[in-house]
Amino acid sequence: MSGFNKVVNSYEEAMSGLEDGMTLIAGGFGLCGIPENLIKEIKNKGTKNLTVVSNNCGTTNHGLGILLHDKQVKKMVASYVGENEEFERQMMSGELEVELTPQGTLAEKMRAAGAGIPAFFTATGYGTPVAEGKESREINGRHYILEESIKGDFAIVKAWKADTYGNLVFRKTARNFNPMAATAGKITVVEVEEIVQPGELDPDHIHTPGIYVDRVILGNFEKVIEQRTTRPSA
Amino acid sequence: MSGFNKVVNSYEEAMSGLEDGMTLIAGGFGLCGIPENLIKEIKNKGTKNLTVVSNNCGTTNHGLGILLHDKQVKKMVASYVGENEEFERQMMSGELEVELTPQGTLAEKMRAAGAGIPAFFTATGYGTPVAEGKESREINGRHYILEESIKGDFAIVKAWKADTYGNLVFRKTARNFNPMAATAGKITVVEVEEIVQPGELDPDHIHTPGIYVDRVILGNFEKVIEQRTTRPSA
Amino acid sequence: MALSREQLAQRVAQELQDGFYVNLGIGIPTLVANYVPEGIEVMLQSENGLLGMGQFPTDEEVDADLINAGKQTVTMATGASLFDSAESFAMIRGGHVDLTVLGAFEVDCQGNIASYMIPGKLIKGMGGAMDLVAGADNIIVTMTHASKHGESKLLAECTLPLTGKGCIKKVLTDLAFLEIKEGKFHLLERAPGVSVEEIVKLTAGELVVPNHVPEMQFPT
Amino acid sequence: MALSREQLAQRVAQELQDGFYVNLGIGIPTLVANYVPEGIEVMLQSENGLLGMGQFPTDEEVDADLINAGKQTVTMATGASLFDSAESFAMIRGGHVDLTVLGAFEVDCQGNIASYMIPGKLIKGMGGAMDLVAGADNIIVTMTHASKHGESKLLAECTLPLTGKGCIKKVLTDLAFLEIKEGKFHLLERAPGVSVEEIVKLTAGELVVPNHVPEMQFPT
Repeated sequence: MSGFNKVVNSYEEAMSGLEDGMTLIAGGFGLCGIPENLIKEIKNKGTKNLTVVSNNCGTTNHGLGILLHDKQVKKMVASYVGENEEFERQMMSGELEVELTPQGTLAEKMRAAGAGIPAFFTATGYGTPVAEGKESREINGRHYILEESIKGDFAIVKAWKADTYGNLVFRKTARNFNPMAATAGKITVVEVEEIVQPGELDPDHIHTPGIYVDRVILGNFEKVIEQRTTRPSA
Repeated sequence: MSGFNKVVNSYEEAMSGLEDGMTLIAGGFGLCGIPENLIKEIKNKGTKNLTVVSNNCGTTNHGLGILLHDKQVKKMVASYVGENEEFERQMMSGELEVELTPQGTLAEKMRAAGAGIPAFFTATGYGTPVAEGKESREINGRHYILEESIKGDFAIVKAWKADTYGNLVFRKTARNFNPMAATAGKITVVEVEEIVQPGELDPDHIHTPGIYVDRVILGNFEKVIEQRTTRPSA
Repeated sequence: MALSREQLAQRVAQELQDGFYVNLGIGIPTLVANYVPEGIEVMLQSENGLLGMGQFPTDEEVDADLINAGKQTVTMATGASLFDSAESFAMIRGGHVDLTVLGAFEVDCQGNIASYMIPGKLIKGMGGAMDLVAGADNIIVTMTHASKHGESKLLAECTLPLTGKGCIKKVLTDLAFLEIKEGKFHLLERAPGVSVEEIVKLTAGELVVPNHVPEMQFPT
Repeated sequence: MALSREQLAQRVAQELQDGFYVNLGIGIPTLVANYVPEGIEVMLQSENGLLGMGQFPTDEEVDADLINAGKQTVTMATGASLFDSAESFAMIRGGHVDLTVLGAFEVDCQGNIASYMIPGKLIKGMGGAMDLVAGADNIIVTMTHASKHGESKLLAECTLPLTGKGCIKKVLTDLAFLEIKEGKFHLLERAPGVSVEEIVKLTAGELVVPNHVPEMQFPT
């Protein structure tokens, strides 16, 4: 078996090594492009005191939201609380520590972690509560704040297809935070809809090279839609 | 004609607005993936005192190297001088100002410019001549230096295919610096091997969205190979 | 008469230019897409990773992998491109989007905007709004001019936590279209049938009123 | 006998492990690819934007759009991926490459390396070398132990402009394999037939020599 074969066959194996108190980075935007079954495995494992970094915390009953029920999450780093009542409730009551982070800053913090950039300046958040406690600086007449990268002990990612070497392809807007999350985990686990052989993905179309990926597992996805909005058929 | 149609039909139009003293960012690695005819047009225009930002300065007779002959370049920002005698000669004699910049830092400076990030920390170059005059800082026990982004008045880019909206697809290692260069120009001009209609490129396979692109021109490429290295046929 | 949601969207749409890349926030801004003027093409940027957002899908077209920033199912327009969130906000932060339209709780005459939380009451989170207001040069804020209780939302200084500082130049309310410059609101247009006096009364921040304030024009 | 270029490559190849992502610099490091041990698979990263570099092309396969960091025409191995330079150096700077092999003019016992210019004489430029030495944890420098005139290149302190500071831990020369730690060179192995005395004589930086220094082993 090749040293590059990343495929694992059980969710237990996929999430092995995740321990209480770790930082978990998760791809997905709302319920779109989330590693559904990796999240369920974390619920089953009952891992506690997690710091979870993800744009949203799912909804009350789906995605990362299911980790809130049993208080598995100590701290949430996210840009958006809306549309998840349990998240909002735990935040308002102080049960859950929340670091609200602008969406673009969050994406860039993950990318920076993967790219060996410990900190970067951005105008986003200057003069707002996000800037509190952070260095600010004027550069060429504009104001910026210094944001630090954010690395995870684990990253959980959802891709459309992977080859056994862990090269990934995403589909439509299910890509979102997943490529950055994949680079930011000390251990990166990817759940996919299809696993193909090396050479089957066009090298020019690979979104995430396998070098960032440690484990790949084939999953079945429910793909819950939050806001099903349609127009009449013609 | 759509407001998004970026196609121009002459090199004169493609490079119109380029003036003496401007900063020009160019894609390409060696002679691979270079906008050959945009460079020739700059030679023909005779624009002077340019600051050129590119990984290499071509070779003595090809690519950006042809701008050195008539002393069109005042300053070169590049990572590599080797394999271009005229570049090395002008640098050693002091005729040409050169800012040697590590390759990864150069790529990131271009990306940062396009992404609205004015500066970032990197370990690359710490303790070396590259760090001179730059802020350094210890973060989590490692030493980093602060590098600033680099924006161009013009960016010249070579892509494989474009649609008329300026969505770009690159081919193999001819991609290199081109996607970052495309984001870093106030005006971005792209020379391509093929122009297709909007909708013909798979949205999931587009490397550079048209929002970064101002002008697209269809070119004929010579594609000079610097080091043709082969193995015997079987 | 105060503008309806549709009229707000219609007035914003008049600011569109052919070839504009536009980011429309959740709510009223989203409606702007319905009123793009004849002969003008714009491309809609959805910050979750889509440039060239199309109309809502038919039942048959619904795709869970294709949503907008409001988590609604959408389609792609011809010439669309898909990308990750870092690339999406590179576009936004890097100033490549030509026009951003978003809502707010409050704005003030320093160009500050508050839109993401009301301490003790409501925490939605800023989502992409902080990046959008910091990155765009051309922003239109759409909002109601005052609360139901008649409290102005156009203030001398925002009372709520800020989304962005000194970044707003144009505000369209249900009563007026205003510009912010040199630390003051400047009244540009009033909603049909709304008097200058009413606008003055409901604007808490310093307001400059020219001699003639035209009514907004809507196609009939 | 000093190691040949091929032997240097062979010795480095013994450090490869199954599943390693490896960046090989221009020159001798490139040769390492020819000596990957049986039963081991590695993927070669080429910093101009290719992971999974294959062998040189046949005449028919030559593609001007597919080159390596040395600007040589190459092919892709099965499972290769292509990407831009920012992504390539994200991999490198972010520490995702398992092993980096590159050449040098000088190293010193503080782990400093000089490899990109000789003031007044030669300016090649650093290319990707500064990023590679700053980003990698596991680096092997391959170089000649001394100049033709017998001047050591393993110094107490580099004399040339640095490529990286405090980042080198392993050095393979034509005479010896050494580790750098705690401000000293530590002799691990000697080239076949080369005496410890000769290595000591040609090492200017402080050198720790254990009682027994094994000879390098090469397959016959």
